[in-house]
Amino acid sequence: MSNIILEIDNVQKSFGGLKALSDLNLKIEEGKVHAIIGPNGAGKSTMLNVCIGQLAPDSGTVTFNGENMIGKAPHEINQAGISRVFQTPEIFPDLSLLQNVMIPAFAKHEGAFKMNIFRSLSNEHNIQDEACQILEDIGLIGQLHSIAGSLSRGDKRRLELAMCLVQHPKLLLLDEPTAGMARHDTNKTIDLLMKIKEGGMTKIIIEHDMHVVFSVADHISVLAQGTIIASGTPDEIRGNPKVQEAYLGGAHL
Amino acid sequence: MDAIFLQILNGLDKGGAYALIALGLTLVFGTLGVVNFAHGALFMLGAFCSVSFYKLLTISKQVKDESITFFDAFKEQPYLEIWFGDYGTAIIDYAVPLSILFAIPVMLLIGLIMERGLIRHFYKRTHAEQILVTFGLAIVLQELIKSFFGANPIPMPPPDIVSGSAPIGALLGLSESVVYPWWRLIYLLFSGIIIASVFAFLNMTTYGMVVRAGMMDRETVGLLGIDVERRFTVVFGLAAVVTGLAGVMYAPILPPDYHMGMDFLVLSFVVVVVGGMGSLGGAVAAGFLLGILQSFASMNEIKAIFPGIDQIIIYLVAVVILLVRPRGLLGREGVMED
Amino acid sequence: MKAPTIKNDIFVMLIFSAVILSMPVWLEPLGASYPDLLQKFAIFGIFAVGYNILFGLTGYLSFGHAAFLGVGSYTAVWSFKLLTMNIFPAIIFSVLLSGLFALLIGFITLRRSGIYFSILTLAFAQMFYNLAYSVLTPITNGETGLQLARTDPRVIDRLFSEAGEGLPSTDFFGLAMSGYSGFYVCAVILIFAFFISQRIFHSPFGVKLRAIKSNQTRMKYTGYSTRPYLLTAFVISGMYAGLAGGLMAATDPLAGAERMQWTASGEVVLMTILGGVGTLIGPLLGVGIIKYFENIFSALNEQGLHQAYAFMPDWLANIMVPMTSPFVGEGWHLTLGSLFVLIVVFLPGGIMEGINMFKKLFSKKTSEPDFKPIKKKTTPETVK
Amino acid sequence: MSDKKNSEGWSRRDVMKAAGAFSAAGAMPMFFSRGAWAAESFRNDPGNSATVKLGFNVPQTGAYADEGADELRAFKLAVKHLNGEGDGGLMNTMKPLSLKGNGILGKKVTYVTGDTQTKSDAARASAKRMIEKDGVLMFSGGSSSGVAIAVQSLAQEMGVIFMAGLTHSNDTTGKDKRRYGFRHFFNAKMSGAALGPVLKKEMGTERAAYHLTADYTWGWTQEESIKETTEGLGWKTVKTVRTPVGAGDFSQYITPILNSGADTLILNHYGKDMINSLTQAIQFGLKDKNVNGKTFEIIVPLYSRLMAQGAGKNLRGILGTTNWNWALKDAGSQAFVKSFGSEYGFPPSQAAHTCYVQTLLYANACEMAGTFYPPEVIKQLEGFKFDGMGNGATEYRAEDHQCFKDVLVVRGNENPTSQFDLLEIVQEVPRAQVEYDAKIFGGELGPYKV
Repeated sequence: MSNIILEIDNVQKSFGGLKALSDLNLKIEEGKVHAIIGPNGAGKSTMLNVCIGQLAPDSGTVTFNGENMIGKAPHEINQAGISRVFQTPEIFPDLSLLQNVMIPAFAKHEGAFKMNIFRSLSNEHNIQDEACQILEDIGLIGQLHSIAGSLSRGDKRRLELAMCLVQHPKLLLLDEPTAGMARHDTNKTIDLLMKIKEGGMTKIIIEHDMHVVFSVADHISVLAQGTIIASGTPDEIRGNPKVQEAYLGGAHL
Repeated sequence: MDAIFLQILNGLDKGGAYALIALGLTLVFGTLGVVNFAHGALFMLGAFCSVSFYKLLTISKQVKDESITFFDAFKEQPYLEIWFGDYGTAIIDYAVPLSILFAIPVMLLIGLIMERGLIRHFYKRTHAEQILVTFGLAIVLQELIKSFFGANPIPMPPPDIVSGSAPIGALLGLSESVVYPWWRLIYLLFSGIIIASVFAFLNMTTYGMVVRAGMMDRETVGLLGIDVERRFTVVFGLAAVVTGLAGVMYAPILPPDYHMGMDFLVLSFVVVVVGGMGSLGGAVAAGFLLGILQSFASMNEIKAIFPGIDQIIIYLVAVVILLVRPRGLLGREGVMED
Repeated sequence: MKAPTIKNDIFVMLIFSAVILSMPVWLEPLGASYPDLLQKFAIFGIFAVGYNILFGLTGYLSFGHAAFLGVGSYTAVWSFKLLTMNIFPAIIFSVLLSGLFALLIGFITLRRSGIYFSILTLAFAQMFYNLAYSVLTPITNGETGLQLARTDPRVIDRLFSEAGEGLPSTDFFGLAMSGYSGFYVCAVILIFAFFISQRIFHSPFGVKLRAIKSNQTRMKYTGYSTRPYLLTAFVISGMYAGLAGGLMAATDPLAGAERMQWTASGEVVLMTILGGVGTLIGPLLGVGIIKYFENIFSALNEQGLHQAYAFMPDWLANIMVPMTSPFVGEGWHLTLGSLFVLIVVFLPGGIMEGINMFKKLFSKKTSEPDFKPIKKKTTPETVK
Repeated sequence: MSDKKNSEGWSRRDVMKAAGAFSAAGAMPMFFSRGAWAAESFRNDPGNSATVKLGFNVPQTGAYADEGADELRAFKLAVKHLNGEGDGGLMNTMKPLSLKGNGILGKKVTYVTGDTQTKSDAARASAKRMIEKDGVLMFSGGSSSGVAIAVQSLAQEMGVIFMAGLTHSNDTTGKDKRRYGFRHFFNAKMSGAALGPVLKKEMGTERAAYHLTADYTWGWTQEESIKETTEGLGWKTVKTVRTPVGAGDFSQYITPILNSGADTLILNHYGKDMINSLTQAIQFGLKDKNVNGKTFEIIVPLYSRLMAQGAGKNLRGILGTTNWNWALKDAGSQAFVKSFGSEYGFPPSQAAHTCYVQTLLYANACEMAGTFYPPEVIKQLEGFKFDGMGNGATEYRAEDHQCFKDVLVVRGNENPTSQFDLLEIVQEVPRAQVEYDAKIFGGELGPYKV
């Protein structure tokens, strides 16, 4: 068994009286694509929020690369190597695509704060090249200087993905990367995800679209009512009766 | 003891005024998301409703003072007095309370015109642009008032019967020297009634509930097929009326002048923000809190310990509250935070 | 949105310097070419350029920057009183002290965002103002304002010469700070201040500030600690305000409390928005318009209007004078207010937006960078 | 605008000069550019020009805008009279008179206006425009002491005479006096001295006074001066309380008075503050109170028309002082009221009066000196004795540039006969009674030549 890069241990989180996560335990292997599936309200996004420091859990630990992430600020967690694509695209709508991608690249190279007031942006050739490379990979190079806010929803999601990829994170969290996309765009995204898969980056992907899940995932965990009810390879999950019950029962009751 | 009792009354009275002014502002903030720098101007316009009404009532027959030759000096007698005798005098005497009836339609109209004509085109614009346009509007309004009424404050006497002080000390078994102006007591009662009616309107009528739902989540209410826009126009009108009435009733305490809106503008923003953006209850609570603290900070005993505290207390309290409670007393997350 | 190249920046700087330094010439026909107003243009220009680094780039709307201006002024006057009439140490102290105040206030106020931040800054500035006006009179001389006195110690000056009979005047190593030479000192400092602002706008730091404005949440999850960025911008703009305040005292050695009032903070906000938030040149245009109205329009009276309409036939002038006189002289506020409304209604984004629209109409070069020297129209007069 | 060509050449030359100076600055660090004009050349010398320009710097926006407007009316009237138009106003009654009704020294008088906004910075900016751009020889006006002191020191720096408008603080001709600044208006010290005997007569010698004082320099000097007077009468001072300027609602400062044992309230407030505090104090029933067996009294040491109009009926029966009132019956006052009244249709305020008189006094001094050269004009004004200007025999004291003249003690009129009949004159306190030693306030005038 290879290295465990992220370990979620006994995490609890409730909102008021509502338990969002209860005794959540999850281990993510390095270099794998790990899909999390589960019915609506199962706590998938809450789990990601805990991982990136957006929410503090009531109890439990999240260990990334041997380091406890609980209590760290979001930017520290990102600097440790976790990037996230959000469910609704979080980009810089007022900046150009190039700038959108350069900013995370700067974060990677310069850390959380640097007062480089007198350097000219147009002299940052390395960062620019890096950003252009990613934009090319992702197919947005033609709109390099457009304002990000003017992109279509699908393109915004791809841009956000590019912003994460340019940081070469150790762990990439993808929250429904294809939700709301047309079939054509979904396929493009799958291709892209397959392409990054070859890079050896660890990924956690939350997805409803089973087509996507089974195309890209190495390992699937099923989350229901705030806890993992099944975990295994795609084939194991496909045949698991508990999963079918949770999905069919949970979704239709 | 007496001193403290009086300061509490002062605080409540101030608080009533602050709360009334802030109520309109927070309504506009919460529902429309507009940073309205013309809000102070509405207060001022309200006060000038009473001035105009008073001037209308006292259109006078002018008898020239013959002893003055270089210019025309008049002894004036209002036609109302000439025509109706004592009844006329009585009507003039009650000009301020009567002008409420005059101010309600006028302020409503002003509010509707402002919203329809200008403000609503700015819902989707940046706060910066809202500030510029409403500030410009405020200047224009006050300059118009100045060109009609001059820059001097204009005295607005309360009705004779309540122009003095109420001997509340004697009534409550405190010292005889504890007295409080009738008009200020009326103002306190009045602000209580207005605040209660606004809350009743928002909580008990379906119309109000829709507005409140709109404050919470505008998009969803819009999706329900309710014409949110039109309701919000009404909200703006309501805010204008509430603020205007605050101005009408304040006129006997503070003789109105064209600049009084600007003087209250900063204060009303502080009250609203300390109360928490978009929270009506917060605005009322903050109004009373700041009023009372300001009164106490002005006491000689306190000033002896902290010189100048009465000059900064409002701001100091605002800083402390905002640092302890990120969104003011009762504010909700995400309102006007970007 | 192509990033402007270095070459482009240098070109802009050259044009900008030429336009600023030639102001006494091309403002002459507008009746605004006298030392005091020219100095005010330059000084408020510095203030607005600095303010724009905070508001334009990060979107944090401070309603308290006049406080730093006031701190700068008081510091400078105290330097004149205690040390020397040379403005050099005065300006240095102004910038440093206002920077220090900005650091303290920024550290506290930047814990909040949006309107909560605005009100916090407003509250601090109002406290400064109220205290300076009354309780702090020993330091600020209250309502009257801090003034020079013949009997001030001025220890450094005393090393070189005896006290004169009258009040001494400020200088920059011998160059008088009054009159046109004072303007040129301010203008050179403005050019330098503008240069720094341009560097910031086009630096990685600047683009990160803009990213904070655009989406602070994303910035945090992208690995940035946003608070230090905001604080840096806040302190820089506070130092600009202090510089402007120091220069104000240098050209006119009197520091009054009312320059710290919220209306003074509001003025720079209006200047910035009027010209165009987040554009390099916009705030300077806003300064020009507001100061022009305050100083020139407010001084027009019927007598002046008649002269201004001298080119018209008499009957027309006789109609125009009564029609326009409510808008000048004591009516200048009315005109300014209407102007705010008109500009923001028709030119969202301020005057810069209007100029950009104008440019698009008349030129097909759409690939030009955003930040253009917009005073270009005046260049024919300014080039020797 | 008329001498456009001229002014353009002027500025170009200056530009070159300044630019040259700038490039030379690095090489000559000890170069001094001061003392540029010698005895015969001075700033804004009209030379051979057929006109001279005066600057009228008044509040046109803000709380004192109406007062400023009235000042401006008076200035325009003064210019008219100086140029020999109209009925001549006070030029008919002023003694000694050197003016000839042909402008000043034969040059026609023109004027420029500006807005002080009642802010020191704005007032100085406006004055600088008048001096630097319009080339005025003298400027005047204003409605507050802070502004007067701020522009007065500017006058000294620039070497242009400032004839102060309405300013009542002792500091204007006390610790902040300037060689180039002159005040015709009276001050807090004189108010106190004038009120003394009247207070003694009307209210006796055993009273307990409570002061509410606007928390800035003017308020403090007035509180000090009035306290000195009342304590001299044997009154007790119960408490002096500072109130923030522009407080609006003063209730929290008024309620402590009710129980304080004081029987007299002294309001050291001006303008809106005074209107509000007085209106509110009366609503708290202070005037109807009976303390220590005496009727409670309120005193407003400085009155102005602005305040009388704003306070309305609340003013009735309340004592105070003013510099001048249109109801005065002397020939000078009558002449001024006549020309002002027939020009504008209503009587002039004291602010208008002082501004008008100041303009005439400056013009007269120029005629006497035979030159516009400021040091000579100043010397003519210093110690100048005149009469017929509405306040009886008056002297511009040389030591502090303060005018000494009779002071009016007035009372809010109980039964006005017209809309202008707001104040009734209780007593014209003779000049001898309000005079004081110039040394008590310190300060120094500074040099004639700058």
